[in-house]
Amino acid sequence: MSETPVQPGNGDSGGAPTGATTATSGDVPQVPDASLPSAEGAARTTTAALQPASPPSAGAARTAPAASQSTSTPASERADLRPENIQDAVIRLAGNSQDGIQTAGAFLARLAGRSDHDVMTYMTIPATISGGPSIFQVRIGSGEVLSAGDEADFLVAFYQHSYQDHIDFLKEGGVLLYDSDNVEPNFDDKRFVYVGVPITGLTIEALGGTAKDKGKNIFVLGLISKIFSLDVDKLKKIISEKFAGKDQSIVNTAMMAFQAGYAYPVGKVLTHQYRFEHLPKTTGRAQITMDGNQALAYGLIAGGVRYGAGYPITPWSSVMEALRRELPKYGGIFVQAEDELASVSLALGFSYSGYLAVTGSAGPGISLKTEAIGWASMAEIPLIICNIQRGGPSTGLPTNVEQSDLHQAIYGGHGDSPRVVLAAASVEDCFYIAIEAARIARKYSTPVFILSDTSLATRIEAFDEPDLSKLMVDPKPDLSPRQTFKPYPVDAITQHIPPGTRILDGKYPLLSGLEHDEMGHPTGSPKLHMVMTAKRRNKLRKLAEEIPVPEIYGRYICATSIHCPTAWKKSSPSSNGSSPWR
Amino acid sequence: MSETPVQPGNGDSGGAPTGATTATSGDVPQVPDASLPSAEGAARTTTAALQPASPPSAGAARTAPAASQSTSTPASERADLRPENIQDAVIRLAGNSQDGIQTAGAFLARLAGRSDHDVMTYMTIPATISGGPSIFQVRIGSGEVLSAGDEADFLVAFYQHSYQDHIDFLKEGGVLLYDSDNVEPNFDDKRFVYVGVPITGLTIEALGGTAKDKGKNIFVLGLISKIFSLDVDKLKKIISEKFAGKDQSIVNTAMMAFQAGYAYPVGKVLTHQYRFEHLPKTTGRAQITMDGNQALAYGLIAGGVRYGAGYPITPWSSVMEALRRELPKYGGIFVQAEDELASVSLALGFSYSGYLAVTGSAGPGISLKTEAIGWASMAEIPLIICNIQRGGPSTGLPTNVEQSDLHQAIYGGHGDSPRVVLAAASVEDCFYIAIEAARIARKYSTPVFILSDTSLATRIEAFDEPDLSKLMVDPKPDLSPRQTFKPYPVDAITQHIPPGTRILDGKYPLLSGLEHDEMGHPTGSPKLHMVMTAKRRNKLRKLAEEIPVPEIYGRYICATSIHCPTAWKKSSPSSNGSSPWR
Amino acid sequence: MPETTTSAPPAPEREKLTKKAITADHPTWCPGCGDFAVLASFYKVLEKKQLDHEKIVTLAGIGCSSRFPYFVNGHGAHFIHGRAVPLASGISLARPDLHVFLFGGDGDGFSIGGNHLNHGARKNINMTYFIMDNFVYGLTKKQTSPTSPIGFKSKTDPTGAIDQPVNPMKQLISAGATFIARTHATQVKHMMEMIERAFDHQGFSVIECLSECVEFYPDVFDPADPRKGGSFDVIQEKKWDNTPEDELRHDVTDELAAYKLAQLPFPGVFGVFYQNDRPTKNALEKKWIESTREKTGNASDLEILQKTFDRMK
Amino acid sequence: MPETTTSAPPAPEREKLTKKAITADHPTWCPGCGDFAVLASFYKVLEKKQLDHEKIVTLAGIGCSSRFPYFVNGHGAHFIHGRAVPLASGISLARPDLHVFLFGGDGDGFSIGGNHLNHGARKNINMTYFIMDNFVYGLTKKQTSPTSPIGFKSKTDPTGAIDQPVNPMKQLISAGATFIARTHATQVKHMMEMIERAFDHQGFSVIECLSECVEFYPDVFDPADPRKGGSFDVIQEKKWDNTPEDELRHDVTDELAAYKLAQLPFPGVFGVFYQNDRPTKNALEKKWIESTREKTGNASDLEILQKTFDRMK
Ligand SMILES: Cc1ncc(C[n+]2csc(CCOP(=O)(O)OP(=O)(O)O)c2C)c(N)n1
Ligand SMILES: Cc1ncc(C[n+]2csc(CCOP(=O)(O)OP(=O)(O)O)c2C)c(N)n1
Ligand code: SF4
Ligand code: SF4
Ligand SMILES: [Mg+2]
Ligand SMILES: [Mg+2]
Repeated sequence: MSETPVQPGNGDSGGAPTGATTATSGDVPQVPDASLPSAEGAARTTTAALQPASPPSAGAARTAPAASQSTSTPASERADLRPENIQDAVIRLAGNSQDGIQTAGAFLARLAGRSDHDVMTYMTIPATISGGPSIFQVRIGSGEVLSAGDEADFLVAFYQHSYQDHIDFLKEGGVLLYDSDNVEPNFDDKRFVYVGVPITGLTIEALGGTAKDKGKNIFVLGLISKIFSLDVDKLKKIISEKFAGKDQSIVNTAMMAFQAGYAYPVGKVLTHQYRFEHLPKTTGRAQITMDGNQALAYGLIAGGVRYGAGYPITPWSSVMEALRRELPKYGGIFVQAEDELASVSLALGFSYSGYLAVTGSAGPGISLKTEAIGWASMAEIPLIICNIQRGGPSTGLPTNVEQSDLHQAIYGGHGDSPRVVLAAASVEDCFYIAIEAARIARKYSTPVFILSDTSLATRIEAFDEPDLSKLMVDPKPDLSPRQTFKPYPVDAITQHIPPGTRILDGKYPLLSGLEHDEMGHPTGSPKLHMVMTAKRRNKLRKLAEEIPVPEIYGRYICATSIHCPTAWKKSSPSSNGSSPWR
Repeated sequence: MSETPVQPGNGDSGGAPTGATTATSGDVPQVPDASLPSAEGAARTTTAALQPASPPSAGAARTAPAASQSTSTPASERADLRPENIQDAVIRLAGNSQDGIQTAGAFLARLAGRSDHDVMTYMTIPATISGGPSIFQVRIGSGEVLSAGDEADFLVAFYQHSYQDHIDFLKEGGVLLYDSDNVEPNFDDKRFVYVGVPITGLTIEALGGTAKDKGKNIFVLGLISKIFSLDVDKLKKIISEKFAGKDQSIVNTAMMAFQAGYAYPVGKVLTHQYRFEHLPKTTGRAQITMDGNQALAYGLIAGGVRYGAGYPITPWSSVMEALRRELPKYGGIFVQAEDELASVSLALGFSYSGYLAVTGSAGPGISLKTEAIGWASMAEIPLIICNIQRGGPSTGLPTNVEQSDLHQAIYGGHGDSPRVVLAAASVEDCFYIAIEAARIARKYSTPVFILSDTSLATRIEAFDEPDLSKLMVDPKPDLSPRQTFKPYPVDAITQHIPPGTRILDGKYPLLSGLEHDEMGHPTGSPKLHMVMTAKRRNKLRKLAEEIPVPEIYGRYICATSIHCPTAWKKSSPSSNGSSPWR
Repeated sequence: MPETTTSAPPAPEREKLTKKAITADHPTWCPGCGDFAVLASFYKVLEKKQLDHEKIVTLAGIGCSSRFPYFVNGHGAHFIHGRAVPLASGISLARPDLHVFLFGGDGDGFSIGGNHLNHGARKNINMTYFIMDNFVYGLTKKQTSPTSPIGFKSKTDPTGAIDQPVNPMKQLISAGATFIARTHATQVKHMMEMIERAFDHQGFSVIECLSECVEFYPDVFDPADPRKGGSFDVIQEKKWDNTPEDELRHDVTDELAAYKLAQLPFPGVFGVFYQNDRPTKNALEKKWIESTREKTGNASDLEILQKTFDRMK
Repeated sequence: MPETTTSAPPAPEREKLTKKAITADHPTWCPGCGDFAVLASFYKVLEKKQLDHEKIVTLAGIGCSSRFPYFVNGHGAHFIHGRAVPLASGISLARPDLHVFLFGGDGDGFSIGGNHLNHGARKNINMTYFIMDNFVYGLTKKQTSPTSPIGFKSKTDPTGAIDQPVNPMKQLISAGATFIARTHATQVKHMMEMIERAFDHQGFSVIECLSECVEFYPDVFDPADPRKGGSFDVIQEKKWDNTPEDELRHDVTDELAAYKLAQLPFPGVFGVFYQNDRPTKNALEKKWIESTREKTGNASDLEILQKTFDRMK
């Protein structure tokens, strides 16, 4: 990432999650969905546009193609074909989810990552069960990218509905690239540059009839590579890597589609070509490119989490799927349980056994975990709970983004049940916050919530490769014998020791959800209850002394202040690529 | 109840629940348990003591009996035996729960109720599984009784442990009545009046050897009747009513024990006798005497609730047991479900079918109901949820009182899930608040929480008999046909109509936990989500306009202010015996 | 039961219940999804039975299959994941005048909802429950389900499922469901027959319907699909005709015989495994209410509560 | 599995595991409660087995019976109501070196915890689970439990229970538990035998122990209590000795035969109903881990994650 300082105000934009908005639970929520027109004016965050040097109206001034035969329209006012340097572009691919627009967009994002550019993506998940209209938006920048952008500089429309639903999100002067086999734009609207390409036909032509229109995404990628002067070799390498292990014919087909798109004489209809400015990176570290849920899963692994349990739910599922796939490599286990009640209990079993564990869900499942999380507070067991938030309440809007579960995270338990609540601010932060959550959970023997959301879960960003050799945490439990042991010492922070640990004085600890004495045995004494309640609370006070004051993005408007003992930590994207937590 | 105005400050006392203290969730809780010594000074609430006319030290001045043979000590300074008029007395029975001290205490309470006195009881539930030390305390007053009292005027100690654990709760100058067969008091402590009676021996003597020491409770009742000049005929009637339907020999035995106690020449060791002043009641209504959970159950019935479902948990169980027993009389059903998740779902099924239903639990079970309650918010189904709070978090202190679930009641759900939260202030209020909860749930088609707690659940009070003919609500659902129907009109408060209702235009409503349009069909539209979120919130704003400002008892110290849209209603005991809700 | 009818104002004459009248939104299921066949069969049975439109109640948990109520124009509710059995139980117990139909998937029914299924079954609460079993989590896009066979590659078992799956028939038989049948989405006639018989049964009636998820577990049911050349063995029920053939036929009231059928390997057999006339909880609660009401002398609500309060004076 | 041992500093020699060493608080159960016998038998089995003290883990949900861990001096946890099976599953899966013992009541196991019981059973997670069945909710003072017989008068069924109870043996057999036995608190020798056999079994082992609640359901087990003149029919297991008597004996690997035994009316028979050697989830997950680790060439954690990140550049 560049050294550009954080720009205040940008945190308010569409796709970017902000802690502040979540605090208005009960109020009409902010609906940070790009399909909602954002308020005019100040909130717009896409500052650098496609034409940094030319006046903003330069694109708009170009005449639109005369008629429906747009592909053959001669580029009468052909300008210089030398690429213009740009610093930032928002490219929106609008089609159906089965067209592979996510795949194409992910290739662009990875290329940006490998090219030292900053990148942020945004996607929608169709509400229908499979397939259906969706978008994938990629913003690439030579400076720091803090939002995926509310408006696009460059819109690719595969269908008439894509055109209709998204043309209003194209900036004045922006370029509409459309499949002229499917889309008829309204050329009377003089705000945009129209570039029609018979994408469907040309893809079939290139790949042969059997492919139907599969491959359109890669054809478009070829087109975009030409228009934005992308590094074709790097991109081809990324494509082949993706299909590595698959049938060679798949790679070949993809290359053919790409080549066809790249070779298309787009210069005939679009007078400009662009090139992202190269600002050499100063950190000297390569970038890695992934989405928020991946970053979270790998962060947990780096933080020493080897066990977990969950139950599928959008948008949490991809975290658990990644962990189920990855953990066996590290000797661990992730269990898909019969429900959320079982999964949090399994995770507590793992943690009790000495391996700090993770469970997670979205709102409905987190609600089901409430009782057991209270046990973690009372029995003082470390545990990480991920809530990848979605639209609520109840089943709500399962595929839309919302941040309305903060109050529940803090106040959801019955009784005085302190817990730590962290919220991730960026994809990179998902990685580091997971490590931090693991550290806090262990050090304070406490449940720790990580809040993320649909948008962060699914969006791709590039960030400086973490220095794993410094970060990796050893998960091995310490089973060395103890002379004597109190699970709940009144005068110290509880440290969990796992079964298998010999206690030489022969007095073994019991962990309990009943109010208990220092050995874990039940008490009904109000005096002891006060002491133990204070003990559980005070460790979060200790934590509060240790953590830095949160950085604030944008205007901080908050209806509720967060009370101790619940520590609320709004993590921030690091501006120099290093973990803010070290 | 008398017309005495509410005394500010008394709401802070031991056993009395106050809404204000619950709001400090997260802080070291107030532990309103009488077995914790309360702070010296201002907080003490027992104002009128046993000796209204004599100086406070009068009792203490009397010399303690000389030796262990206390029963035969001649009452050397024998005073006038004409009963003194008193206005208020706190009588604590300290024994084991299997001794029937609850039964004896309940008789005293009912007698007070029938004698136009005010009464409030307090009991502890032993932590052991069955039996074990416990107390039952009865405060009887000629004026308004607002707490069960932190200190006793009159302590009955059945065992040495009862004496040791409770002597510090006896007021200076107070009377210790002890079983001289089991207790050896420390006569060096000159603060108290010592009255030793060989309770165990005399009871066995009166009832014959087979009875062992069963009957001590009734023997003591006889003693107390004499000392406090109680209405023996009324009391005997209450005892016989209790055992009505049982074997006649049981009544006979009880009467023998009572008679033996009453006939004991207590005047030889206690120079004073007392009599509660009679302040004639002005309301002209008889008093009924019951505990908070009974009042809640009957309030629900009066409010038209005929269906419900629950799962046992202390201290909620007695509400469900009462409803399971009573509802069939009214043609209704209460289901004991397999768990709390099922019970809230069953209750929602009942409500959906047209019969506003109730579910309830204590903290652990309420946590499990969280998800389904969110559905009630989203699908806009009326529902009553009772949380009879106990010590938390987790399994916590199952038999102790605490009020630490307020935050959960308000903020517990994921997403913006508005609900109404009411809290009862007295036993009488448990009755009226249930009716009010039912009214609000129906009118606003919303889930309504009723918060109570262990202390309120188990304590007995006498209150003016409600005018049932005015209060009873007809539960019949309205199934009359509609021309057309929208379950979720944007411009009006949702009114639930049950299945079985013909919709003449043929378009039937669907209730949904997904965000939905006016007909209940799913939407992913952020715009509609905003509209519907506002709609769900606004009905609570309407409610807020309708309800009176809460009366405040004591100093109101509150760390968190309660935000709209969650209506928090601290109900107050009525000072004129009529429902504050009418 | 409190009376469920109020004196209703006169309403227009009823028209015939047509498929059109009970059809709502166009299903959002993927083209080819087995659930379409279930919906079509359900429409047909409703048409055949000519039930009162307003007394049809469709309910569901969460899942692709659980979207069912949106596609039926009638009173209905789309509840939360796994808890639809108790929701339906409440409606069934309070409103004997209604026809309670419940729909859901294998995950909704046997994973998160497994306990409610068992307790609904033992209590024998009157309802018709249709489980569309596709051996996969459809709505959440291909995770292992409780009925996924060992070896199934899903997002949560990338190298193949390892846990022994639930046997739906065994679970239902042992839990005490009183009507238990199995059918297949490609066998619309058989399915309709099962729905009708389940509907006619008084008690907790469950139909497991193998219903292909074309998106995430295509072709799983081949062996059982005659259209695709597989077999579809139908249970031959006893006719009690004293013929030697009848000896070999299945007695649907024989629990042990039903359990034995449930032991057959995939694809197993189709038809009614078990049926029995144990009293429903609906009937038992009603009986209790009636005897209790009798004891009160059928007093009014006000009289009963007043009497109770009089005792508490 | 990650290595569970760290290089421990030298510790003193072990002493013999005595009853005294494993005894903790004096039980708060009511005098005469059947659960005392279970505790006594458990102590004896531990003493006999001479397990390493620190590797004994006792776990429980909530209930009178679930207070068990407080009375055993060893590592342990007292969890929430009904969820102890998944808690125990986590411990069992992560720590094959430990002995996982789980205790609870009929309500904890068959009511609120019924689903976890079933899924623990089908996944065959290695643990020994003791269900103290007293046909009542003890701790909450006499409500109907899922095993209360019809007619039992409780606080929630003042005129007698009406719902058909759960049949624990049927539920366990159909769910796929691999060791299923039934015993009685008055038969300490038989109980010890069952505990030992359950402990020796690899997999999900459940013992239902009829254990009288003297406080809220006294004398319920009379017919099965020889001390009180009742019968205690023990299952005769096959000896595979080719004798004609053996034909009549029970084959514990025969699921259908076990189910048939489960159909016997109260008090039924006692002993091992079913046992089978299906692979445990513990073993299956371990196998997957081993083959995966092999593919990575047994690389270090750091190497594996670094490689993954390299692919994401
Ligand atoms: C409490 C909760 N947990 C998880 C989910 C996510 N979820 C939705 S449907 C589903 C399972 C779908 O599988 P199935 O029941 O078999 O239905 P199908 O889609 O296959 O028809 C899950 C896990 C949820 N909505 N709520
Ligand atoms: C979530 C939750 N619901 C309810 C309870 C209350 N509760 C405690 S123990 C118990 C049942 C006890 O019965 P059982 O499991 O048979 O054990 P027993 O006491 O008979 O040994 C119940 C309902 C609880 N602690 N937590
Ligand atoms: S995902 Fe599968 S189950 Fe769901 S609608 Fe599509 S085909 Fe049907
Ligand atoms: S209540 Fe019953 S189960 Fe509980 S300890 Fe007492 S006798 Fe045992
Ligand atoms: Mg499915
Ligand atoms: Mg029990």
